[in-house]
Amino acid sequence: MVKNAFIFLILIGVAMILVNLFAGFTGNVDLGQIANHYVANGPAEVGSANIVTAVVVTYRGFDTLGEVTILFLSAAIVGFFLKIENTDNTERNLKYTSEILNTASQVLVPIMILFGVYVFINGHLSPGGGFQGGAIIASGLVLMFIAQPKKEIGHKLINIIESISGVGFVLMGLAGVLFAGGFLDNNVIGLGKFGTLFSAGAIPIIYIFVGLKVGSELTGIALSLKENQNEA
Amino acid sequence: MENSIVEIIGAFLVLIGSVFLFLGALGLVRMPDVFNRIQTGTKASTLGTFLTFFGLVFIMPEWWGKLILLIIFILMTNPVSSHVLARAAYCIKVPMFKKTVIDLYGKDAEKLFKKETKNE
Amino acid sequence: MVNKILFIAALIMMLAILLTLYRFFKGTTAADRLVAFDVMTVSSLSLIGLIAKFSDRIIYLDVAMVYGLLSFLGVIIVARYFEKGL
Amino acid sequence: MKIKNQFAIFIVLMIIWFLINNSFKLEVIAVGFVLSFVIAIIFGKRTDVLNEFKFTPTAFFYTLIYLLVFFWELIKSNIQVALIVLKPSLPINPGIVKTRTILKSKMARMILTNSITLTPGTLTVDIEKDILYIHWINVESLDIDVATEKIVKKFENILVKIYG
Repeated sequence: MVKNAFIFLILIGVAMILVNLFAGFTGNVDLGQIANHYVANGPAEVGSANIVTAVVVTYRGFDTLGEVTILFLSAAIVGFFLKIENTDNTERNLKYTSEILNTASQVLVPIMILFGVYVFINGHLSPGGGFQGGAIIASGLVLMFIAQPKKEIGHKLINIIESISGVGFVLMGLAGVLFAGGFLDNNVIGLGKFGTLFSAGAIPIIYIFVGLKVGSELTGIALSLKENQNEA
Repeated sequence: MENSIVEIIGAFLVLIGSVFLFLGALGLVRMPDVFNRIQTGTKASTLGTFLTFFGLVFIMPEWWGKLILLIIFILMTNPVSSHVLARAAYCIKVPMFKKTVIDLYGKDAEKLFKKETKNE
Repeated sequence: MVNKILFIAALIMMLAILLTLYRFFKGTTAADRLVAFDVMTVSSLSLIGLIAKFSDRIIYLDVAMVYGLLSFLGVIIVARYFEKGL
Repeated sequence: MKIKNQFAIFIVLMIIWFLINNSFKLEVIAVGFVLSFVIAIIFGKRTDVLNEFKFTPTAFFYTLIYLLVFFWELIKSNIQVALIVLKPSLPINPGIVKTRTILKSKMARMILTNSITLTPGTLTVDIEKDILYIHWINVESLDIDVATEKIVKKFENILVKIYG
């Protein structure tokens, strides 16, 4: 009885939140000084239809490099400690998956990877970008690990993709120093026509590297967890 | 304001879809055990979402690509997830409705859940 | 006219989501809660579609797509965990 | 055989790329072509279910018929569920029964179980070799042949013609 009353209280609370959201949502429309500067000058300087992307990749590009590095460090640490934990080379026998899930995952995994690439290539036009696209790619591969336990992916391939994309990111930044205004300046190859797929200078290229790097790092974490888990 | 007849047809399709979603949720509350709940929930939510997006195709004809893709995606994933869910619910021995007539799965399930994939 | 009908449809969908939330909190078994979660995410998918129509932005459909993918993956992972298959 | 797999994945991915982007500009087509090509090469030997479809005119014709039958059954099942839910007495009589299938192709088996899950009062719980375990909301018969005739046959007869 008490539990039911409690559930109804929660439901009423959720309903009021929904009604509030629906009735009149007005966000914080006044912009601060810095935000005003970005909104006023961003499209002309960077050529990206998405202001957030312009800030993340160009104005604050160095911070993004730091975030990717932190993610790389955490992936490396997870791999390192799980290696130490599991010294006796026993192979895990995974439970039998149903055939339907196996077939569905075979169809879905390539589609999910294509969708992740779509998200990070269109990062300068739509919400989304490198981190989000990388996470979608990694979840596609997690679906493959769950539904097809027999199939193996080597750690080596993931490490190679990860290193190449990391080096590519830094090289694009250095190219900005050489040919344009500074580190990660995106005027390296011209801005292109505003609002099309090949526009906003180097942003799509940088986002491809960020997306591949994030995707391979998260996949590496999932792979280490899958290989080294002991039966409790 | 004037709306064409096509848009009004689309809006009514969306309305019918939302009614089916509501009936599915009602079934989720009223049905007595997990398997019956999965049955009503999956069927109603699949047709409800299908009708909603199909109605939006009438209202917003230039969005047809993504809407059709969403419909295909829903038709493919929703039954698969309910099948996996039903199998998992049987595996952890969720109690079945007391008026259940017959259960021919019980004997074979014991064998099936012990099966493992060997690393080849 | 069209907007009014769509508004009523959105209200009915919210009621449906509230009903599934009731089952989600009531539960009795973990599998019940998982079923409620599945139906709830699929219902909110069509609500996102309606919001995309109201604000006239096609990019919200990308959000719906990602939402659907991640909810499918979440249900599969929790179900495999029940089977002790992870 | 591997080439045929890769070609099937490539075609499917290109269609999905056009549906997502909704435009036929040259740059979009070029990017999609390269992407689908790379993914098709990577997944070519893992994914062997997409090329089981028989690419003949008969198969396309029966695909159309299958879609019509499927949507009719989907609408029927929803009306049935609505009638059950709205009655105060909840007239249900559930149970799990066995049925048989003769299909061999993996893709056809997935489509068959998905269709069974979405049709009136049935839910596929498990599949093992040629036996399907089905949760039935109103059990009409315990015999395996009668159940097969009532649940599986209407889809299987068409799927045999599409997937062989």
